[in-house]
Amino acid sequence: MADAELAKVVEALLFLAPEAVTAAELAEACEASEDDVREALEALRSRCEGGGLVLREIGGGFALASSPLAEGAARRLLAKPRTPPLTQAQAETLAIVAYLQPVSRPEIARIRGVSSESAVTTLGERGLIEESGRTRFGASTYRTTALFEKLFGLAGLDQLPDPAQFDPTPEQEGELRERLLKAGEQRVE
Amino acid sequence: MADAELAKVVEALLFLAPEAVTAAELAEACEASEDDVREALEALRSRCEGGGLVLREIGGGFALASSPLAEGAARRLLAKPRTPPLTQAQAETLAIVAYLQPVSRPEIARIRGVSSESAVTTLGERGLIEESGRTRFGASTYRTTALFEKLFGLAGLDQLPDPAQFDPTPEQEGELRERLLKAGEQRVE
Amino acid sequence: MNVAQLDLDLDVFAGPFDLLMAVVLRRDIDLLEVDLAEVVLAYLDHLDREGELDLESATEFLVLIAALLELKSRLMLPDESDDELELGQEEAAEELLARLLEYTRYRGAAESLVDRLGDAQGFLYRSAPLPPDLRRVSLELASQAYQAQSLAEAIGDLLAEPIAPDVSHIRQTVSLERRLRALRAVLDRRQSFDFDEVFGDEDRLTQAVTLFALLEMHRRGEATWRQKETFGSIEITKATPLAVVQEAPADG
Repeated sequence: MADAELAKVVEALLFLAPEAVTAAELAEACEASEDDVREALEALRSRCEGGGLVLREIGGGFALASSPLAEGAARRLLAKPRTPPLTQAQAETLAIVAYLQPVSRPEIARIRGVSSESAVTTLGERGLIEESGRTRFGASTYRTTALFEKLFGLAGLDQLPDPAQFDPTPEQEGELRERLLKAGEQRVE
Repeated sequence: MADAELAKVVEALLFLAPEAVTAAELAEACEASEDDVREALEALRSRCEGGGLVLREIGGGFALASSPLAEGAARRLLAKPRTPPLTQAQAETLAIVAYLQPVSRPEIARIRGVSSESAVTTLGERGLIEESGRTRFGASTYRTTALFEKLFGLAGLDQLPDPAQFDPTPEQEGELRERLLKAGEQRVE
Repeated sequence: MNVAQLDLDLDVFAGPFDLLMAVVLRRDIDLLEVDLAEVVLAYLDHLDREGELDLESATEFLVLIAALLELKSRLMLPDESDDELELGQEEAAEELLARLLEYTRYRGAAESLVDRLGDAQGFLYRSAPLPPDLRRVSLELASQAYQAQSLAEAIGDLLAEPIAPDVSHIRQTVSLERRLRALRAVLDRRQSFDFDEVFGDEDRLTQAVTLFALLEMHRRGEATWRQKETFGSIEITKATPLAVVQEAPADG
């Protein structure tokens, strides 16, 4: 591998690696000698001076990190909750958790008529729901978070709007949970 | 913020951000105008040319990626094989969802002439498609995800080629018709 | 010509349209020479091996192969069909053509997507946890981004019970198994009975399937039946285990 190309590959590898990588590991991945890799690392170090990344040596390995001068902007960008529009699966899952909490994954799946793993995971990652315990069968149960209330402009869970106004079958009797489960089972059939 | 510094901060932010970031989000985080951010992105793009990273436009936002020339070394280092290729059933189903979204399973089955349950399930599990709503008969409709745009390197769905270009030529269509009607024609002879 | 000679690599076909396209478009193949039954069997075997055989896909496939069978049968039959049939034939071919063309479009789009994925796989994205000081989402920075109303709407959607699909166009089916049970139930109560007396009020399809079930019972030695004259009444008698009367059913 030519020197210039090796420097590019080393930059790419350190960009991708979630943790520090040793020169030996880099050499093996690049099928190059460790000396060549060390040279490439030096070239990368000087290249970094013109940009927003810094090359760090951590515990015998190398890692790229963001430059300290981006700290404020990074906090503004990343510490702010991400609020992309909810998908239908996410909106339905979140509504089930909000109205029925605590509620387990199997129950959510029964009501929606499809497995809802990825919606539950995404809502958890976005900080809208969290685990609240386990059912006696060992399934995790979920509840909404303080962030959820803030993002939906709710002063408390008792402020959730009454679903009655959107109820297509108001004549039916029964608890919300039971009615949801019943409709869900019909969807599967 | 000086232009040179803004370019550095933008590089650092794209390095940190787990997903593509829009110019507007960058502008807000950097407390700069969107025009300045776009200029900084252009500067970053040319800076990348000398290195191992590439600035890509994904699903309306911007993201840094490693250069294809580092792919082999990166997969060795991260022990991350290429994602398994799509089967033809999956590719056809994905194409139908990509072009006709939102689209339901029965519609996919009608076009493919075969039930496509397992392809839909697999594409969902791989995060390429997701539910987007329901038809009035309760069937889920599907659309493509942000991950689809990322994995397929699309800046947006409008980047998909015009599907009419895949239609058979009038000659091919004529031949197809002729062969289908061959029985009738033979009788005329 | 059998499937092996046809040299169809069934593994490469994604669905019946795909297979049909290959069969119909092969220049070197005369439809007359293709053993379509073998194509069907090979395709079903293939689905079975794949572990993906379900009634729905098998039925879809049969419907489509039936279109080819009809074309083929016209090649084989002497030319004495009336014009009306011919028109229907042309319409059927046009409809099949329209579906094949639509399918072709998405098959092409699928190929282009696969190519695109191949090209895009060279680019890898960073997937690393954020530095610890950036990891916590700040509650103070959060402001309302969603409407609470949308939650109640979603619950409303979930409360809706699906509209039962209109099945009036689906032909009623009669199960052979159920007709066998009905016959056995009658024979449990009575040693012999007259067919018309018991089943005369059923619709034609049910009567036909019941007769078919009788043939089956005769084969198994469970019952015998006799019809003294053509179109006359049929008398069914329960076979006794000791003396099974071997008597062929009368023509009728």
